[in-house]
Amino acid sequence: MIPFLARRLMWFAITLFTVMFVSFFLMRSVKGGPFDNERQLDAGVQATIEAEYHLDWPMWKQFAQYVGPLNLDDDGWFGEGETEGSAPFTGVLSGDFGPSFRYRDFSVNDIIGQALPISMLLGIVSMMWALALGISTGIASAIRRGTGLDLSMRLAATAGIALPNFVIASFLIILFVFLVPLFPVAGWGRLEHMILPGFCLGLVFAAYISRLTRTGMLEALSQDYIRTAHAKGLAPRTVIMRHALKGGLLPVVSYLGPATAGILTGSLVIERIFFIPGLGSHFVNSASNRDYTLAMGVTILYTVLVYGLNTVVDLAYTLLDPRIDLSES
Amino acid sequence: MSAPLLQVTDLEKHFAVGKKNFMGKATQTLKAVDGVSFELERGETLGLVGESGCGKSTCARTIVGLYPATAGSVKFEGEELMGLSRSEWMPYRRKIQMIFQDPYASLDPRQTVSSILAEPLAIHALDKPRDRRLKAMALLDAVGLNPRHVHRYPHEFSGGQRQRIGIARALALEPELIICDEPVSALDVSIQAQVINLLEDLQERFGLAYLFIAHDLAVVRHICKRVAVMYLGRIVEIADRDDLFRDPQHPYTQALMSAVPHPDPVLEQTRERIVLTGDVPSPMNPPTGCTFHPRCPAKDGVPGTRCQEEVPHLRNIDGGSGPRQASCHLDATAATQTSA
Amino acid sequence: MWRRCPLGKIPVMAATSTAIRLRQGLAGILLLGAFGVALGLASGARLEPADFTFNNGSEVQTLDPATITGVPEGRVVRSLFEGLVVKHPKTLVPEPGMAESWTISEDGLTYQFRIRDTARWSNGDPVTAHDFEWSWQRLLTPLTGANYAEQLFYVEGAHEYYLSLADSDAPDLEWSTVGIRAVDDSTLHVQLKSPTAFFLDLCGFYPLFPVNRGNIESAQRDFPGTWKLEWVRSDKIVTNGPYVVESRRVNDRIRLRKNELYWDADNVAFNSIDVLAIEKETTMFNLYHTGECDMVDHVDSKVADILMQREDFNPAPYMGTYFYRVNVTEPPYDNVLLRRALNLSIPRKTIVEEIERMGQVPAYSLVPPVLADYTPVECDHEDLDRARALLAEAGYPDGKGLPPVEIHYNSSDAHKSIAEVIGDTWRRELGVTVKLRNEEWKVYLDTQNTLRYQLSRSAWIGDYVDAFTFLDMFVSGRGNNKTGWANAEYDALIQQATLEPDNTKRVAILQSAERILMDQLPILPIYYYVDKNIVAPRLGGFEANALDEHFPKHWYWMDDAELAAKREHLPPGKKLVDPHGPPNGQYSPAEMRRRAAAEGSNR
Amino acid sequence: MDGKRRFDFGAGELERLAEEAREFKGESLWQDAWRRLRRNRFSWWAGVFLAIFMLGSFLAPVFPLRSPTEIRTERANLAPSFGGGDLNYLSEFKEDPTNDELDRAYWDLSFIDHGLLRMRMAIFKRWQPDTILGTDNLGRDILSRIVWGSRTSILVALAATLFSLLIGVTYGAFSGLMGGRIDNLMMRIVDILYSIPFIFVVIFLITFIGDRSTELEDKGIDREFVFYVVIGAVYWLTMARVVRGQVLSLKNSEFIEALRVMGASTPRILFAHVVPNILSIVIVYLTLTIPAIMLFEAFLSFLGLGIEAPKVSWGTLANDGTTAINPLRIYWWLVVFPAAAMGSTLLALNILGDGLRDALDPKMRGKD
Repeated sequence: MIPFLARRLMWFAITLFTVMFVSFFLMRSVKGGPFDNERQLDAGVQATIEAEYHLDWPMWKQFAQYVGPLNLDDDGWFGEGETEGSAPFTGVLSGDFGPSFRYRDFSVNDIIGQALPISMLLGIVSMMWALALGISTGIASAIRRGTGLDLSMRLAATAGIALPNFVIASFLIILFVFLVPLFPVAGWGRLEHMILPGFCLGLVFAAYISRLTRTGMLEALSQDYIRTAHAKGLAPRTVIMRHALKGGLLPVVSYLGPATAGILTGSLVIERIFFIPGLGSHFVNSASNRDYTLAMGVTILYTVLVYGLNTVVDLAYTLLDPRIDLSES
Repeated sequence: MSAPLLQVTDLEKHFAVGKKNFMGKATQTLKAVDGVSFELERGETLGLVGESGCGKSTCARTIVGLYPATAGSVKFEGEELMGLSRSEWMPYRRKIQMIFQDPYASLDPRQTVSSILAEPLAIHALDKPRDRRLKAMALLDAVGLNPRHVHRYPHEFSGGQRQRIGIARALALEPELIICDEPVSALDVSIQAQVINLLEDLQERFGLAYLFIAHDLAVVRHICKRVAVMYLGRIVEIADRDDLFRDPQHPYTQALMSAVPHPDPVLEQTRERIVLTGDVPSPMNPPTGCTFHPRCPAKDGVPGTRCQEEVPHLRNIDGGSGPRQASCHLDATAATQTSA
Repeated sequence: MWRRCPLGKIPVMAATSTAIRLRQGLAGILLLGAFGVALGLASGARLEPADFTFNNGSEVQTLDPATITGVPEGRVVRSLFEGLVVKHPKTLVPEPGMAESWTISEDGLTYQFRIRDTARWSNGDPVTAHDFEWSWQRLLTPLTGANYAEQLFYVEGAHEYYLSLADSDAPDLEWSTVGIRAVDDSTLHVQLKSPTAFFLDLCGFYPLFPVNRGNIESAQRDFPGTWKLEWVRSDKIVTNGPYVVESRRVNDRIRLRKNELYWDADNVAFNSIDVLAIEKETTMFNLYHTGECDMVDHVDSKVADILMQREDFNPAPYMGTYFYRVNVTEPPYDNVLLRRALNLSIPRKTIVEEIERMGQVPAYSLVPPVLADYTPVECDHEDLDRARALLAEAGYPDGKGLPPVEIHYNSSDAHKSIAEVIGDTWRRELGVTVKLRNEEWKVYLDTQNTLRYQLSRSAWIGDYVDAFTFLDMFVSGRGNNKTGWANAEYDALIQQATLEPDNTKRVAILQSAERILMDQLPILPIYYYVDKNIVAPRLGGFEANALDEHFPKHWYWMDDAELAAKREHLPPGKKLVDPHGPPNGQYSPAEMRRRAAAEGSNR
Repeated sequence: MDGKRRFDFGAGELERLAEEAREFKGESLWQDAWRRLRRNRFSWWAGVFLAIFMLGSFLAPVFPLRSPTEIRTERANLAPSFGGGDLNYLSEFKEDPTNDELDRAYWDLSFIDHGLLRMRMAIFKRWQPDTILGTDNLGRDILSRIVWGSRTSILVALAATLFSLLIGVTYGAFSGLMGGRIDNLMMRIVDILYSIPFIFVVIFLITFIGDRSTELEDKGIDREFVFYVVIGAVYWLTMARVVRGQVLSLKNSEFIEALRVMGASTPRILFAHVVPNILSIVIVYLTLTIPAIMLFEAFLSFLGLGIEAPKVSWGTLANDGTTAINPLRIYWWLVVFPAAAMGSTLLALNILGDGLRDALDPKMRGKD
């Protein structure tokens, strides 16, 4: 376990560094800067602002500064007497993601701190939807394999990935807000705000979970121990719920890691439609705003999340199945 | 006297396995084959027996170059095979062929039998494409299958038939040596006999030599002239079939032999069985000295801690219809005592 | 959504049943726990509804009045800060704000403002003339990064001062060379370089709003690296306007709270206002429709025809023009005949009636016709036959030989539709080939700035109520010119206008400048903007005006009686809708007193 | 012994047997899968539906439809209705319009489309039905836009999928075949790429390449091509992993060992034996990637980064449609029909994918 975690940690460091490096240079190679505006700034003012955020530095130096904590200001790159400890940010390694370029009254830490809990909450709600819908339809269609029920369940599950979620969300809003007024149309804060967006966001994942459950259950149901259980005369319900489900749900467990990361980052459309101040919109907006620091911040966050969740999933696997040895995978 | 067809000397094959350390390097080695030596003459059949995991298959795969050997030498007709490049190997590929255990996995499921049998010819650029197909049919006939089924796919044949196809494929290059890696252990018993008989026929017809790997002693007894017994990567005893079955020398061989049911019910009743205690030790962490000593029923016969400390070597043993060897301190002790 | 589907082989095995049962229980507990946390968080995030909620269109960049430029930022900053003058909500005429009075010299060059005694910062400090001097000096310091520093360049010595600081090689000029001086705590003296007719308007423009020196300097002291974002934090920012910031959440809302220390607090009705940052039109309209938002700043044109029938939607013209820039630096667009031919064949009527559909007016000039004293100079109206003739004259009969015309626009449905309609007309009527090219916002800006386009969609909204805010843009080499167009005569006229004290003559000069612009057509005007606010019918104190600027300090909820009275005057055909707001209305303390007094006297 | 034939039949006998052998032709796994797919009626019909759809989208110009870009603002936002009419650009043309005129009416067409359009004019003259599926805010015919939009959507999806397959299969097969350190490194790179939020990468690639599109266009690379490439470039990671896994397991299977023993070279093993054997999983993955890419294209349209106007795709149509949904009035035909077209196609693809998975799974052979 310990060497496994140590190795994971080492790869995590390498991955994180590569991701930072790639996104940093990718982002800056694109046209347009964070301070470009429809109303063209005076060239001098633009240069001043850019100097303040070190955008005039050579790229490698900016990167070093970003990774930090380094004080590269000593040679007085901007404004005499302003240099002492006045860097707008000290670097990722010191836990400071810097100031946002688009939301200039906030640091990236502030923004993530505000948005992450909201995204997590939304994520939990949609994950519950996804699991509830996915597992129940998956089991039902596995047990009734080949029947009309299976077919309709599979169709329903596939529908989740057959339409863009902005279309689904629009239909649901018309249906459950205007025709049958059950939920608020948009906004965030109360529980009823979370139901519709959670459902829309969870639907795609429900579709995949349903498939995984169905496949897993079918495989589990064909195992010898299930046949033994049947032979022992256990009630079919007991066999399915107690015995087959355990094996059948394992693939779902391994899917939870990527799914959670997907829910956190893939919520852009839902966040826009339902006006939710979550993290998802920053993944796209920070990029199109050339908000370098925020974009880097969310990218790093994403990497950490994906990595962390996958590690947790792997650990969960060993808990669920003692036969899996982490060191051999 | 000319060189033996196949001469294996001190062959070793180690794998790096086990838990990986911080840097991802394996910390342990698995000594799958740990110093195996034997010779095989033209037209002869040598059986290689032992429990699962004792290194028989690894030994076979190392000999044909599927795995690079860790140490040792393999000579074919006196020419060294180890360390050859792929192109240098090519001439020997025609002379050494292999038959695999699993008749389902050893045939490409997406090719017709015709393509499968023509493939070795194509690789070695023998014959014209049209003749290759004709030869495939001839091969099918040779292994007792209907040549008209040459355009069928492997999944349309039964297990025994597939194994025949595998044999036909091995024959295609007209080899002198065929390494049979448990060719019948995946088959039903009734089919096993047919395949064994086929192998014997082919040997007679084409003068083939077999290195026959099996864990089923009955099969080995039937087909092999000489038998080598492996335990944990080493040969513990090698002898002519009749000698070995009549009078096994090594305690492990004795235990193996005692497990073979006797066809005569009366004798079967009185058959004395030696039941080995304990599990086969892990090849990653083999016991010191004689690797068999923790399970050896006879180790008390050896004075002191010699079995625990000293690795026994194969030594010639008298008293058989042909040359025989075993590696046991007990024999050595007996021999020493006798000579004393 | 499009997640990658995992197809990898996943081992399916089962564990012992006791262990599983244990773990199932554990998983259940975890799930329940997560849900509990969710509920807890949800209830913690609950916020009492504000007295008034409006949508601001997008998240503000910053609350620092010196560095903002956009419309959404202006809306918030005008509620937080107040300049020397405030604008009348309808006419936009300057009225006393922080300054209770002012005098202007005969030659229009010297202004003397008297700061009112009751002016207070939200921390209780008095607002003084020194605050203005310090804030304006800050605006003129290049390090501040003020986009609108140029609005003070009309002041004597200000431009020179700014340039001397911006150029690191030149010796820095003394602040005393600039004509801004706090004579005493309540007197601000301003000396202008040239008679600037609109200087008082500028004093009500947000870059010239004061900021609290102590507020900024203590942040600089405590947070040397990050003071820029520390001083505007909601618990720190000190303001002098009708409202203070109570809380902010990015991409969600700014909660404004009434500033009780504001000099005119007695006339402010709403105690709290929520400023939302909804970008999606469908969503903002839905929120308005369900009553969760009381005012929306724009709306999708697809529903325009229905909305136009409603009492809460009354688009009014305002100072904005939608036009195409032409890159005149490269052939064939350096040919004015081609530009005229294209200009004559823009289907403006179709665009305003079928795409925009909210009463927008086809534009034939740069300056919109909303100024009382300025009549715009128009270019020729549509004439397809003449367009074809000009095209032939330019050397491209029936569009033959003309390389594909590329229309460049930033990604948006409306821009796309307009480009499609124009392109379609040009293809069919002129026979030219048209290509569309949309670019994401920042790339689009870069393309415009570096002149790597042929025709590019643009728009301009006036900063203050004067034609100059439009015409100044096309002086050669100006950063906002972005067409490569240079005309010495035009430049001279604009320069002349800045020096002309007499307004009638000045207008004539500006008109002759616009004549040149409309003749040379480095831009192709398309339509004039209208504001697209949907406003809850009960909202009082809301006026349409030429800049689409609105002032929450005047807003209040009408009671049913006043609402009924207002509805009496609705134009015919307007449909009544849910008025939002409390039936009893919500009035400012002063108004309440007035009403109580009136009631008392009636009795 | 060399040179001597060991398996002598009479030559004529063998020829005769070879003749007879033709009658005993076996059934390959492909044929077997095909048979089982046909038996899975649901998947079969999904496949038939898709085939018809693809054919229809290719033949779009032959149908009596208006030009998808024909703007008729006086007919904006019309609800679906039946009836005939000849209100179209074609009616303005002379008897025999030039290619140039056709291009003007339809923006840009390929020479095949010119031919198809002439075919349409020969068959239907200028006749066309009324706005069966309604019109949009510029009075363009929704049915025509859906049919023409299917071309873009299908093309984007196919091209992007093929592109992702190309990268993914090559990368995965190479990695799996090399094994050891190289394999490890290559898979780590994939892991790292997985960790980069891919929406992010796409936006950068699109702006980055879109920015240079004018230069690229001179070299004959248009923006749509770039679009395919970008999307494809994002979707190869999973493919690479899947293929590598398959190659790894194949590499150690006995028939590959047998080939080695025969002396087969690595390229021969790879192309003649490994690739055909991983093809089935690749095909299954293909049918599951196409829907994902179509959805992704729709997502990009939602962000405004979609296909360049005046071209239409289902994604842009669906996005345009949803902006028309509001509580005041629902132009339902703007969203329902594009969504139905997209939904049914994606559903069919998914069902076909499931069916193919079952049909191609060797474990399923013999069971139904």
